[in-house]
Amino acid sequence: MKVALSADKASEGRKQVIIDHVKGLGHEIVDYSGDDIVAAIVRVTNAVRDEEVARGILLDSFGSLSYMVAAKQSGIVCAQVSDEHSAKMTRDHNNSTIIAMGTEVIGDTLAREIVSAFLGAEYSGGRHQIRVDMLNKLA
Amino acid sequence: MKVALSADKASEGRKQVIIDHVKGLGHEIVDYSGDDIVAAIVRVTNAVRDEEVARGILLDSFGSLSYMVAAKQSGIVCAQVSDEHSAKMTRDHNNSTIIAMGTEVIGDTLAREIVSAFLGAEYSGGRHQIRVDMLNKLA
Amino acid sequence: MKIAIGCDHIVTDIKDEMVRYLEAQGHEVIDCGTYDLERTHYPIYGRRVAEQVVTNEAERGVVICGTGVGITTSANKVQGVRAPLVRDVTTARMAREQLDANVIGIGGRITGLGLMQEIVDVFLNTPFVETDESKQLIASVDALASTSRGLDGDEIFDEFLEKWETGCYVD
Amino acid sequence: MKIAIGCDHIVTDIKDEMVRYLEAQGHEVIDCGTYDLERTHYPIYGRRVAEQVVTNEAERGVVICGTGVGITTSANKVQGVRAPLVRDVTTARMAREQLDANVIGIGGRITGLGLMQEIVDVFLNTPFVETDESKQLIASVDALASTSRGLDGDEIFDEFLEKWETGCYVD
Repeated sequence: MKVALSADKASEGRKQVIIDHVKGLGHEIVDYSGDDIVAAIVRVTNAVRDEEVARGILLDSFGSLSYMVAAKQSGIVCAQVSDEHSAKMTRDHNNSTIIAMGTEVIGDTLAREIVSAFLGAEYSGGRHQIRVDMLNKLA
Repeated sequence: MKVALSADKASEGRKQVIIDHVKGLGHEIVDYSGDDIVAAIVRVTNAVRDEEVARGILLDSFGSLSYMVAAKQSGIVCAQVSDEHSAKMTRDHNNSTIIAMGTEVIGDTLAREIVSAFLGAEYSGGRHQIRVDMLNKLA
Repeated sequence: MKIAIGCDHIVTDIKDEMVRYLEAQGHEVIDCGTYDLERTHYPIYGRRVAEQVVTNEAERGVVICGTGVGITTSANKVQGVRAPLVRDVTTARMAREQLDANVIGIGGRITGLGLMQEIVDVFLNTPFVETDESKQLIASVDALASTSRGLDGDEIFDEFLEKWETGCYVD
Repeated sequence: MKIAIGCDHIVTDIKDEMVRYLEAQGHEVIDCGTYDLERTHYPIYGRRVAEQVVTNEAERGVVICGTGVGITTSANKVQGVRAPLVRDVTTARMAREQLDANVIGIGGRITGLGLMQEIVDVFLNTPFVETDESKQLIASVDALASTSRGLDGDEIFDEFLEKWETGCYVD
């Protein structure tokens, strides 16, 4: 699948780790990073909503800014995660298409494993869809 | 206070982050690292038991090896931690004098905050001492 | 401090423990539900907490569901909410200092109660550190979700609840 | 798989949930206690789980206390136990692959039940990957705690329990 990425300046090293990992999993990765972090995040959410890419990964020092900005975009479900179980469950239950991670909180291998769990899990739909419909109604 | 440190080769970058942080907190830090990681860990536990240093910090990729080796030393209570609350509580309840952290799991700022919480907390003794006495009886 | 709190049915017991914890510290808690273990939907409670905070009925909000993602995302979709979803104390502290976070999200099946309590303590007690950069970032965030229907009341979800009742959402 | 489990009184309810979870998966569980909420001492239960594992009564062990530090450290003090204390799935997986970990420690007030269950799943299902380096590391670890009194029975703690009864340990 095609994966969009944005990273702030402080996450440059982590960005390379994630690019290599996503490619190693056999996916294509597109880097939307830029000087304006908020604009870069919005480029990722637009690419996901327009189905130019299937998933997005957002990196900044603590993940919170990326998460807030992405979550506020209409039709987007993003997850701020620092563990593998959340990365998997949020695909399954919330149909999240984007994750935000904090470079200063998570180490390299844990970050890779979170990405693997996120890209490898699918949405189970059914009763969970009413909640996603409600999220989309909010914004 | 005086703090002893050991790190495996893969944790060289993190080791510098921790050295700078511990010094920044006004403490002295002594690096016991060496080619043989198990021997380096034992040097730290010996320094703590002999009261040459007050605390120890052990770094390796996931923290588990350092933790197991330290925990098995007679009279030593070590804690494998990846969060700030555990770092504080294990001083308070277990009288832990050494922490082990995984470089591949924890980011730089979280690692610094864990060290601050650990070095800043004190043992509360009392009812908790029976459990520490039991640990010391085991080995 | 006046604190709004919300959860879904997966973690009602954990929310109730948090209410007791906050009240024992002298805080006034507005419990936005859910109140029992009957199956319900996290956006209802995330929106309610968000509304309390952005209308200044409450100073801060705390939201909890299984992973925290669903309820925290629903809160963030309300304009004016700045809600990080955290699993460590440091991220909570930095979100207060740098982003003046007004709601905190935690996963009740991800984070244990002791760590959760310390996260909430730090979230409530850490002051915002105003800088030019932080002010600009917050303005950028607050300008988002301009189409938010977060203050339109519980009724905005009625259409989906009717579909739910008629069995349109089945596993 | 045959699994020994132990906890202290802070997390008995969480241990009981884990026992049900493991049994539902078809595992045989040896519940080493504690069994209620009465104040007790984590080394009693950490030692019991360790004994089950190193005498091959159980194939693996699971230990839980508040932070996990106390009970996991008591298990590690028994020769032959290799017990990481984890808050993420990756550390559990790597401790199986690289160190053939035979007991896992988790903090019940640090880690939520959903993440805890996935950690235990991965701990039980990840095979050891034998290499020259891993064999050598494991031999180094197993050579430690040579003075361990881990197989001397619950009685080794009697002297401290007597002091406890007579009020020698007071806050």
